[in-house]
Amino acid sequence: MSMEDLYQEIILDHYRKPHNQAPTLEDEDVHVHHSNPLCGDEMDLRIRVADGRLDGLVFDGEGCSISQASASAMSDVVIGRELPDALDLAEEFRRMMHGDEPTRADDLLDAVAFQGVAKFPVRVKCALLGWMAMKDAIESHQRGATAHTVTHDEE
Amino acid sequence: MSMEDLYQEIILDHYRKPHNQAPTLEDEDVHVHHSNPLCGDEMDLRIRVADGRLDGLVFDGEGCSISQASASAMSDVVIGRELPDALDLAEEFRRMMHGDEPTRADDLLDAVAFQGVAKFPVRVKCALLGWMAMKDAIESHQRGATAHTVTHDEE
Amino acid sequence: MAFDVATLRKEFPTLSRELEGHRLVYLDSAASSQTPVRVLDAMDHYYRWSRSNVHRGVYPLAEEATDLYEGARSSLARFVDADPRGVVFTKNATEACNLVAYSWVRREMHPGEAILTTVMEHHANHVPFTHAANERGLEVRHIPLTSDGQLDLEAAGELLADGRVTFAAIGHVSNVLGTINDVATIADMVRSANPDAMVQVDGAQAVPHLAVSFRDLGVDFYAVTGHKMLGPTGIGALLADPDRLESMEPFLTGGDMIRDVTLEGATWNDVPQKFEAGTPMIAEAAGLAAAVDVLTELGMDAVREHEVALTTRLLDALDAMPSIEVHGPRDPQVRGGAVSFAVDGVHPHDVGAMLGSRGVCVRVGHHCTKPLMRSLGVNATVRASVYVYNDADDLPPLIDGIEAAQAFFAR
Amino acid sequence: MAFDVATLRKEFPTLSRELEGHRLVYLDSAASSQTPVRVLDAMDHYYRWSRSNVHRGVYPLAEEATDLYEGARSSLARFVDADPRGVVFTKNATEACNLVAYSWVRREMHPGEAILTTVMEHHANHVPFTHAANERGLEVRHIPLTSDGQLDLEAAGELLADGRVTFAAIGHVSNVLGTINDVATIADMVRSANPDAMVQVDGAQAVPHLAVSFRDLGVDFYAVTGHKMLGPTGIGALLADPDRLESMEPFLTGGDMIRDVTLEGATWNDVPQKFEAGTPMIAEAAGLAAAVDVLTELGMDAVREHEVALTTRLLDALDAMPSIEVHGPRDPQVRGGAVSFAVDGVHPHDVGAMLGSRGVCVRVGHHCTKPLMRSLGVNATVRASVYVYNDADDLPPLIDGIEAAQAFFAR
Ligand SMILES: Cc1ncc(COP(=O)(O)O)c(C=O)c1O
Ligand SMILES: Cc1ncc(COP(=O)(O)O)c(C=O)c1O
Repeated sequence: MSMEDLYQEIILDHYRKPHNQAPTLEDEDVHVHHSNPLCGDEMDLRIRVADGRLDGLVFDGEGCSISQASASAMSDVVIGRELPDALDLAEEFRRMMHGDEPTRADDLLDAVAFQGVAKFPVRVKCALLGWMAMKDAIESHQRGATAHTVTHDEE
Repeated sequence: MSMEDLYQEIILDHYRKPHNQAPTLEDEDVHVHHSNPLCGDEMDLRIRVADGRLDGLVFDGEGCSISQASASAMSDVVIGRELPDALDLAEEFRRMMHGDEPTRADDLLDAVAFQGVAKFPVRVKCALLGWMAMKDAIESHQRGATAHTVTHDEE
Repeated sequence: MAFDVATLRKEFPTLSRELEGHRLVYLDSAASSQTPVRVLDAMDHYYRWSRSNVHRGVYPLAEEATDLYEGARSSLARFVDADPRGVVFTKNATEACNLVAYSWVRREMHPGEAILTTVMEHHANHVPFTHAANERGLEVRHIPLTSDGQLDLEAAGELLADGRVTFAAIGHVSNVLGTINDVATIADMVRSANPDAMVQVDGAQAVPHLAVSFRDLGVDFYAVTGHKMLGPTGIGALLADPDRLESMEPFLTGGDMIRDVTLEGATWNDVPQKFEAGTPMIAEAAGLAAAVDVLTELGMDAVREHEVALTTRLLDALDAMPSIEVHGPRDPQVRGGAVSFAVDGVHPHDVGAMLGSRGVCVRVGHHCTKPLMRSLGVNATVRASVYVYNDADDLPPLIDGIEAAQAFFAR
Repeated sequence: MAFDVATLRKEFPTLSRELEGHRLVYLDSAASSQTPVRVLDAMDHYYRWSRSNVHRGVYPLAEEATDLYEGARSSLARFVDADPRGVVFTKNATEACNLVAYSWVRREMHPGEAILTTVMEHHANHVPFTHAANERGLEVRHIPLTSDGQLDLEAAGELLADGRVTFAAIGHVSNVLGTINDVATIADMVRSANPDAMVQVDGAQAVPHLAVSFRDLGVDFYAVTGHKMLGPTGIGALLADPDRLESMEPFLTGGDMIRDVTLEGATWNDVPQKFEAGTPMIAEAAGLAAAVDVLTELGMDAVREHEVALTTRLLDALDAMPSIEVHGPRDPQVRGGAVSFAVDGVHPHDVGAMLGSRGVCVRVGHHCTKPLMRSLGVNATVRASVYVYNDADDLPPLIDGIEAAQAFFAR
């Protein structure tokens, strides 16, 4: 387990200068709070939906570099996408974390850099946290909810 | 564990021709039934007391050669003895089964032959069965009972 | 198909030992099997190379230990055709049965309901449930035996008729009679009488000797033990449907089985971890996986074939002796390799001691089946049991020893 | 008095391994200790020479196995100054705590009574009792911490004042803060407030590191685990007064723990067997006895002295670093060798990964003490823990690794 395998430069860039990290989002439609008690990661994630697309997304939270960087990379991937497409990419990322080759590698942008995390089972949950929060926010929106809190260790 | 260590000729003699084995005792004062569910040994033992002495004792039961032979040897030791003396010898035998040198070896008669059984922990309970039944019969008599049933694996 | 026993025996160090100046003949595998060197090596490798605790470790040693442990779960799951998420590691089969008694029977059954079991159960598959039944006010019903030591299924039908049986605890293979019970059929009967009924099977004597498919059996819980299947001591498993486990309250609680803990209470981890509290049997899991590999390599069909052949010889040899009564089915096809018998006029303890003095290891006693002993009308039996490393050479010392006991103790 | 660490290290094969091109530095003994070759040899000897089941066997192999197993019980009893009849072998400390939760708390406590515990407990000594308390309608009270990570005994006195506390569960040594709790004094306080109250102590982190006398502590139950005291995985123990055990209902039921079984119910075996259902951890017991021998040979006073010296150096080194906050007592005399800390600005996971990549094994996370994490106001900590085989050479790689993490993750 070398530091380079896990912490690719792209990941560190996102960690040092996260994109779309903010405590509030104007006109937010849904706010979810996810926590993983096993590692102690916590994340607030807010989305705004317009015309069936993710018009805005911000996250804020506490967690290791992997979870923060992954949420940052995720935000770049999904902002502007149609909701089902964002969900599809969340599933794509989840499969990648289980060792599958991504089929939409291009669309995953910087998130592809997390492929190596699959080799570190304890860190997979960190990388997934932001993605699962985003998925939950969209699904909450789809069923008309505006907030949701999830405590998980599932994926 | 050679057969000779365990089954001394004296023991086999008692097993083949047990002394004082009988289903009934005339004018019995106490009848106890002891069983050891762990090995399945069962024993009925009856005593008759006169002038503070064990005037008569018979046993009957089902069990391995060690338990039967030990009861037979025990009967020779205690019949005719004063009750406290018989109890003392029971304790002496119990200690011998735990590896102690007997201090009243002469009084134990053939029962000394069971000294080697101490080396076979699973068989110690067999050798003790008759002695413990006798002890219980005396103690029952001392508290005025005429019958007692004990299921044991204790010693 | 068949394997070479002489070659295989080399992997079992204890078997090459001398006992009392005799070749050691081990005929007590139904109590605990021998352990091949490959299993010892697997445990040793963990201790010497990857020694650390599992789960949550971020350093390579801990990841290796976790992979070993979770890999062992997958191996066992494959071996018994179960979902790995439905494999809960326990310390032995007995703990697996208790898990069911605490997390199912005590919690989900109510006065008026009945438990169906059999008179041939090992105490592990009997006492946890009668203990729970006594506390919960449940009735317990026992399937009796036919004269040849099989379960009386007609009687079972009657015991099920009123539909009040909501839980059944049945042994797959008897450790005394050798009887292989048709648990799939019994499970069907139980569910026909009450579709909500649960079926728990004690597979301690089955998994080492038969190809077992948990999925095909169609039962709810299945208890496994490692030390009888070439594995180490200290590990067993409960097999169950993961969704079923998910719906149940945990049994042992503490570290590793929680999702979150507050001062007031806790939420539970996913299955199967939810049922595995505390530091698990890591080395033992690695050893069990190696045992599964050995058995898989031999092939469970070949294992069974070997045992049927040897049991046939054993039964024939005993039948040819005077004053020997074999308990349990006579047909080797419907039974395993545990053979219990009585030697007329010689107490089992004395037979066992004579055999032991000649290097022959058999078990004597009630074999943790007191109700069965009562039903057979005996206090104890002598039991010889064969496994993969036994061969025809192991039988003459047994037979000779029994004859010697008969002569020695003749009155 | 002192022992030579360099010589001792040779007995621990994993320690001579390279990890990621670096010397392996094992600082995670609070999670699980390394296992010396002597312990592996003891288990191997059982498997290769005396492999058979214990109790009731009449052949020499089985007697040897029984002697090993019961001899291990006596060894452990001597080591912790307890009555062997009051030593119940379990699979780990967690099972020991659950035994108490099921056979005592759930059976003997009644609504209106309260349990006293602490915010620093490991989940093993917390969840079994809060789970039982929630089911039985019992109140749970928590002794808070002083600012230097000790139990606030004044607050404890207040929690005891109404006399309703009838059970206390206290850790002997914290696996996170290192704090050594004065359990004898707390036990006295508990009993002064209510003479009938029972005291349960979690000794998982104490027995490996301190000379423990169960008799002198004067508590009722004491949980021990093998894998943290140089022993194998898969074994632990509950210590208790034999008469107390005698008076309790059994927990796990099945084979070996019964006196007699009928179709209707069962009577229980003598203690401690009454609490040991099923085939026990035979090899593991042999291994644990060997571990006890190693520790006895080193001398527990010397072990403690060694750890105090090393912990002093570790605390000094951490204190000398910028942006490091150590949790728990600063005085090495009142604490063990588990040292938790926060690295400002770097998440524990990232610290752990950096250390792991340099061959330094530490634990990061909540250490199965979620309530303590909340009380400290953190999500996780980095924990380095030392044991007999660590020496001063193990500290620079730790310190360097932390510095590297600080540099690497500086934003
Ligand atoms: C303080 C403390 N108590 C209890 C335990 C539980 O021990 P085990 O996992 O062996 O059951 C541990 C270790 O994990 C511990 O550190
Ligand atoms: C049929 C049967 N069930 C259950 C058990 C209990 O297994 P364990 O002692 O490994 O818990 C045994 C073995 O002793 C057995 O033979």
